[in-house]
Amino acid sequence: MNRVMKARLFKIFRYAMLLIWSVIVAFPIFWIVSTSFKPDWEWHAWPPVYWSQEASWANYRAVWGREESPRTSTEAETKTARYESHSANKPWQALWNSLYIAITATALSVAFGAILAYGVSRYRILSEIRMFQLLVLRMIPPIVVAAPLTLYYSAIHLMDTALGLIIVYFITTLPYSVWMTKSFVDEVPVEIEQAAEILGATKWQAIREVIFPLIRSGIVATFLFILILTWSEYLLSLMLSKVDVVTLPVQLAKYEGSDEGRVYGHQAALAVGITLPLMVIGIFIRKHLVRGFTFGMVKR
Amino acid sequence: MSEKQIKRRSLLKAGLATAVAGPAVLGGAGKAYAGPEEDAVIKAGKKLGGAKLNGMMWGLYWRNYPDLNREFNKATGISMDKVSDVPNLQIPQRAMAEAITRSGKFDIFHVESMMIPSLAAAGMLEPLDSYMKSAGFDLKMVGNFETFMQYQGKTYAMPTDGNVCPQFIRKDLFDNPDERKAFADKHGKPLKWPVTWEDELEVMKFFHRPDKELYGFGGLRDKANSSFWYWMYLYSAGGFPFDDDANPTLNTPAAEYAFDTWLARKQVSHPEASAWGSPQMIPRIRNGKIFSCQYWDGIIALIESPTAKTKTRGMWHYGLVPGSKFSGKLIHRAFSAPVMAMVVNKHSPRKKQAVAWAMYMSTYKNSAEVVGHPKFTFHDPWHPKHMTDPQVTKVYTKPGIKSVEDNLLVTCPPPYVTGYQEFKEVVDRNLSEAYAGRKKGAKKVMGDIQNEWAKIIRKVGKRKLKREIPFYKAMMPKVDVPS
Amino acid sequence: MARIELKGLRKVFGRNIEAVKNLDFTIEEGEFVVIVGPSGCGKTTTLRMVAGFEEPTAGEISIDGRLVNDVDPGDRGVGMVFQTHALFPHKTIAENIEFGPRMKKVPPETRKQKVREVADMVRITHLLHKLPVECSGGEAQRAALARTLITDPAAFLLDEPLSSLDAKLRREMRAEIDRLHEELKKTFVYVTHDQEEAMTLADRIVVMRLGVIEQVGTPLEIYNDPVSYFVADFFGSPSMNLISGKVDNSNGAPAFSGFGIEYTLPDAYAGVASGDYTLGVRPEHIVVGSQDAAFTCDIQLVEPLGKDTLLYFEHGAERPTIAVVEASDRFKEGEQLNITFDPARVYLFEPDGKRVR
Amino acid sequence: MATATIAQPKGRRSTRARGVRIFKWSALSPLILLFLFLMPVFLLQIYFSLHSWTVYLSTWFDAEFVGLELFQEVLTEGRFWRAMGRSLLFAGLSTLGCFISGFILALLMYKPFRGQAFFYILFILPMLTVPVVIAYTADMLLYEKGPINGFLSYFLPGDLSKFTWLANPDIAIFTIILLEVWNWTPFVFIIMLAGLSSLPSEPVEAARILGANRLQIFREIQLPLLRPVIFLALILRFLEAMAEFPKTWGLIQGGPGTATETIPIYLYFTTWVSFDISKGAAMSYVVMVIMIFIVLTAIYVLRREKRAIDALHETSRTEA
Repeated sequence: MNRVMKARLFKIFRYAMLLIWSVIVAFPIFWIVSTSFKPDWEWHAWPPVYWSQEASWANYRAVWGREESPRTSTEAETKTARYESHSANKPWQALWNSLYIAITATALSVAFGAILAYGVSRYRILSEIRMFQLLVLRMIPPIVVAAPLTLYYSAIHLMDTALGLIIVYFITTLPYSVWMTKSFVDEVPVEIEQAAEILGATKWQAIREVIFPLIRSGIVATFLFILILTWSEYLLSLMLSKVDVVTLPVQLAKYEGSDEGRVYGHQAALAVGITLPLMVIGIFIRKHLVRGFTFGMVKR
Repeated sequence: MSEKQIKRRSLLKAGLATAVAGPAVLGGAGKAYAGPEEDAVIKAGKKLGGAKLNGMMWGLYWRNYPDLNREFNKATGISMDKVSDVPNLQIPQRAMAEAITRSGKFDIFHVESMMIPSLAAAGMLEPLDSYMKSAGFDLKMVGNFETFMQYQGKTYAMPTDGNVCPQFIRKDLFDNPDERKAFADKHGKPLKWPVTWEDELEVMKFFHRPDKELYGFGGLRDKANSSFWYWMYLYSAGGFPFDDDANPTLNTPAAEYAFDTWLARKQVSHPEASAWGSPQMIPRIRNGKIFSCQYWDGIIALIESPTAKTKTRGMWHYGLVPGSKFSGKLIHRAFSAPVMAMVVNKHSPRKKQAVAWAMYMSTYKNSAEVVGHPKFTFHDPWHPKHMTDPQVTKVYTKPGIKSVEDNLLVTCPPPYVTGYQEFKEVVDRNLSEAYAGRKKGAKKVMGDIQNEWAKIIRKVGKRKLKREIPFYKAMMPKVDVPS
Repeated sequence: MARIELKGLRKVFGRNIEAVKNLDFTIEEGEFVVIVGPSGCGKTTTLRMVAGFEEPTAGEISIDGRLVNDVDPGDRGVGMVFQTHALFPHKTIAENIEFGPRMKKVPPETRKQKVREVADMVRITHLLHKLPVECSGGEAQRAALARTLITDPAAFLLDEPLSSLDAKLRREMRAEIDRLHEELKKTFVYVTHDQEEAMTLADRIVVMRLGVIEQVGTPLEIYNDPVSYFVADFFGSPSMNLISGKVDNSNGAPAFSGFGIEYTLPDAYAGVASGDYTLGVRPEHIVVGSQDAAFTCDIQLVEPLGKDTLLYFEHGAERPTIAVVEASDRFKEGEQLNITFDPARVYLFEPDGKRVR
Repeated sequence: MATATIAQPKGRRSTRARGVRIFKWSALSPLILLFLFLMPVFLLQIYFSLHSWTVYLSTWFDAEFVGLELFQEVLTEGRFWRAMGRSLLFAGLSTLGCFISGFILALLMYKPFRGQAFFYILFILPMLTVPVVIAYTADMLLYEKGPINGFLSYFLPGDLSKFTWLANPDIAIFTIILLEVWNWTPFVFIIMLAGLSSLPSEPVEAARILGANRLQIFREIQLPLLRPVIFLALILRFLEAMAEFPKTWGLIQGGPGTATETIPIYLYFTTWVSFDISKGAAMSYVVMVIMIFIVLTAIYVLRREKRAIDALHETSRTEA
């Protein structure tokens, strides 16, 4: 076989493999999106319904739609229409909770992680072994501390508060943010920073003018990764929230079923709403992602 | 003030009656006038001053309450402000977590009544007797149901959902002359309403046709629910899980018989039943893929509802569950679980208002409005008057209500002792393992449960359990076969 | 202009890695000093201490009599050019050059004008709008120079600025730096491991080895009068022939022998004791084809360089002995030649590396 | 060798050193404060693991001291070790699965080709999906006569409509492993992509000229150079998988029977279903010790790899 043949064969092989994996990846995502538009009789139909014959926004309206307001509807209507969503809580509050808890915790984690990473990279404020020990923070399964944490949080009135969740998310994601941002700071030659300094910049100016612009894309990647972790965190949120700071993953779990069986359409409509923000962000900043994930284990 | 209240409600209802044609859409139209009972609670509530309450309740239950909540708020300033929507199965865990942390965050938990001993023992529950007395509130429940709300003689809960499980059998198949003939030909005896579990199994086997997507049995066999059915088999075999010294008695022949009866249903169940809960089972019952089952009575309302989507409306017989002659005499036992009830948190700073709120929701008239809702049928009848209430009867159908009443007379609770959740977890898990084929033999399974229970008994405290068992025993039905 | 004084300068990394040991040295105003040595000799550390990036473990650094140990790099009045050009990759050349004045809050118009001036001075006006990645190595290094020039430092610190360039560019830039020094008359401290750069640029060379100064002197002093084996070996290209052997001085006429070489040392070494020594002689001081031979050897390789020709002799020593002769076709590989040394230019080193004088 | 003859000016270090020190402590002190703030959690955990507390009998501070009894109970318990075994199986196999698929995809994609961006976007999507959503999606997909079975029946021979993904105890654990692989393959994929695209091309070209075929190049050149990244991906995935909870819980709560009861699920059951806070605490400590052992091993490996990679690239840059 000659070179050209080989290359062509490899090309075919590559596209075949990639297509297979594409189907594996896309099918569940496709299914959840398509289910979110299906009327209930198509949810568990056999043979399966791939394209809904009667696609509508009904599931979205049921899950995300406005709650009844006495002014706009008669009591009679509301009596039957209300809580079709199968949950007492509309997800908007949970969405808002998720947004500000995840974003605050992530921002804190990344900002503080970046400061630590800078210190470690330039001044070794943590020794290498301490850096590795930091990873232990992440690697202890949260379930092992859930019980005492619940008691402790209750005692100090952090239970069911955004602050409480932000603190645990901050701590559990810090190792990743430090490690990831460190790999970016490491990539910025120390000379560049020193050049700025000897040209008269203060440390702060040097960081703002030189370091930050150079590691920005890394920070973005780190931010997304940490956001994935905090946005989708389930267990701690379940244990440490009650009514005030319920987050979306916990909210979704409340749609587990009803007297009419599993409300797949509604679940799907909610799931799409939960997942969409991350996917959109992820797709927009995808090219930053590759850089972020080597934790300094690859040198360019 | 009560006069004004009556006026407001009558006006409201009158307005509705004209606004909406067809009373069927309207839950309890023309019935829910505020009566003296409601007024008494409102009067008591008004003295307490307003409060915004936090409650833990599954959304499917909560959706029947907003109207009543608004009313009570207008009358007294007390309202359920935030509802933590927690699925039923998780509420015991979440409520106990609150007990463990002695938190006053939630004022009301809508929880399985079997959790009352545990929650009360953990110091979480406020006894309601004195409040009931001072508000003149009279709690009445069918049969011995009242004891389901009590722990060691004190009332701790306001019921919302009776949840007894009658027998469901497909009328169209059961009454079909061809089927009857085929059955008689095959078994040499006519097809009759099953009296014992063995009869039931025989009938179910006959109708079990997986290739036609018809399964003989539709009871739950998943990890979190399976024990409910087990208790029914156990009690009807004359068994009881504890002796008077609070030792577990699950290595007895009755317990093993119950296990075999329980596991035998695997032959006539859907192969995936071990991973199913109600969300998967109910649609199958409704859509005609199940021949027979014992299932929560709310399903009657769901199947027969003109508004809900169902393929088997009018195609069911409802009746008394089978029994067993294992003990030498025929005993029928139907399980009532989870009986849902509202309990009030002792640690709550708003507990007085919370009690008033809970009482208001459980007066006969208000509860009839909740139970008799034409569409949201999660709340099942429990009040003696529910059985004759026209709206409730309409929703549950006459044969349905009759079967509910019959089964309520022989109804029985799961172990009504402190540590219920722990005991249940052991039974559920072992049964589930047996169902999955990972554990074999009644002796082995029941022996394992026995051993694990012994540990839990040690943990909960034998002396404590010993005090509780007489109350638990007293909850058992007085009759073996309702007449 | 600045006079830089280093007193008792010492730098220890970690627990016990002593990079610089007790350095005393003064760089005079306007002087071009090159610190040279192999990697790890402490030269860069010294420069970085002068710049202020390293904290001396002990000792003092003064610039124009002012103790600067506590002064931030930006306030020491020095400019630095780094080995990698260290331009800010996200800023254009103009923005790079403008950086210093901007940090010092120079008004924009003045800044613009100064940028043009220095860009002119290093001839990169046409690059001002470009990003560093769009520039060649030489252009980038010029830009780096301009960036330093604009801050008008009293002293320039250059840390191997040419090491990342190719040979031709390196020569060009070397000339450029030389020209700048001539023009500006500022103090230049230049660190390199390249002896050729040191020789061509320096007013004075500081040779460092293992954290201490080995020798200080003008390029010629260093070349002609190395104090040690190390310095002798380090400078010169091709480097000095160094042959280990023995000296026998039992009869008053010291004779060196080793690897086939029998050479009677010149009178200057009359007093030398017998023992192990290394004989050193630069390739240009080897005399070939003379009558009296220190040894006779085949030419193994003839390497014509244009103006000169190198002859390689293999006689068992660690390195072949190399001789530089004027270019000619007269030498053939395999030809046997008599070889001897210019007696005035023969060096002798003790086993510890010290030169015998 | 003379040490400094000129003494440091007494009583003051340079402003720069002081600045660094201030920076160091202001960066580290919030971290230390947080640790102190969370210290009671671990103290409580120790307390509970040594005291048998039953919420029905006493308040937690009156619990009975039982020494190491609870640890003994945990360590001699079959259910615990089976759960541990399942966790290790789950973590091990899912890590392997993620790694194989992620690495193959990265190998197929690290060089530019038509459609690369499209595939890249598609392949990272699973990582951006919330695990609870994955659990619910799986619930929608994996049942008898469900969409996946229907879909597979199109392509594979035989009637797959009755394949039970979750109800069969022998298969259920592999189903959740598949979910984990689906979820986290992108993580490995991205890491390996970064690793592969940062490999220097010279050794590969050199090897090609020396006559090595693709497989040899991969085995002899690329694989060894990628070792640190591979270890990193494997270790992070393994450790994260050991803590996996939302998918398993959301989908089957450890069932059928205990077929998918991993350590996090068992711990959840012990603490929140059986309310055995004390036993849960003891178990937590056992798990923590095992995890720390695994983490320390991982750290040892990672440090070794990091040193190797640093040494490979270390310029003579002195450390600040």
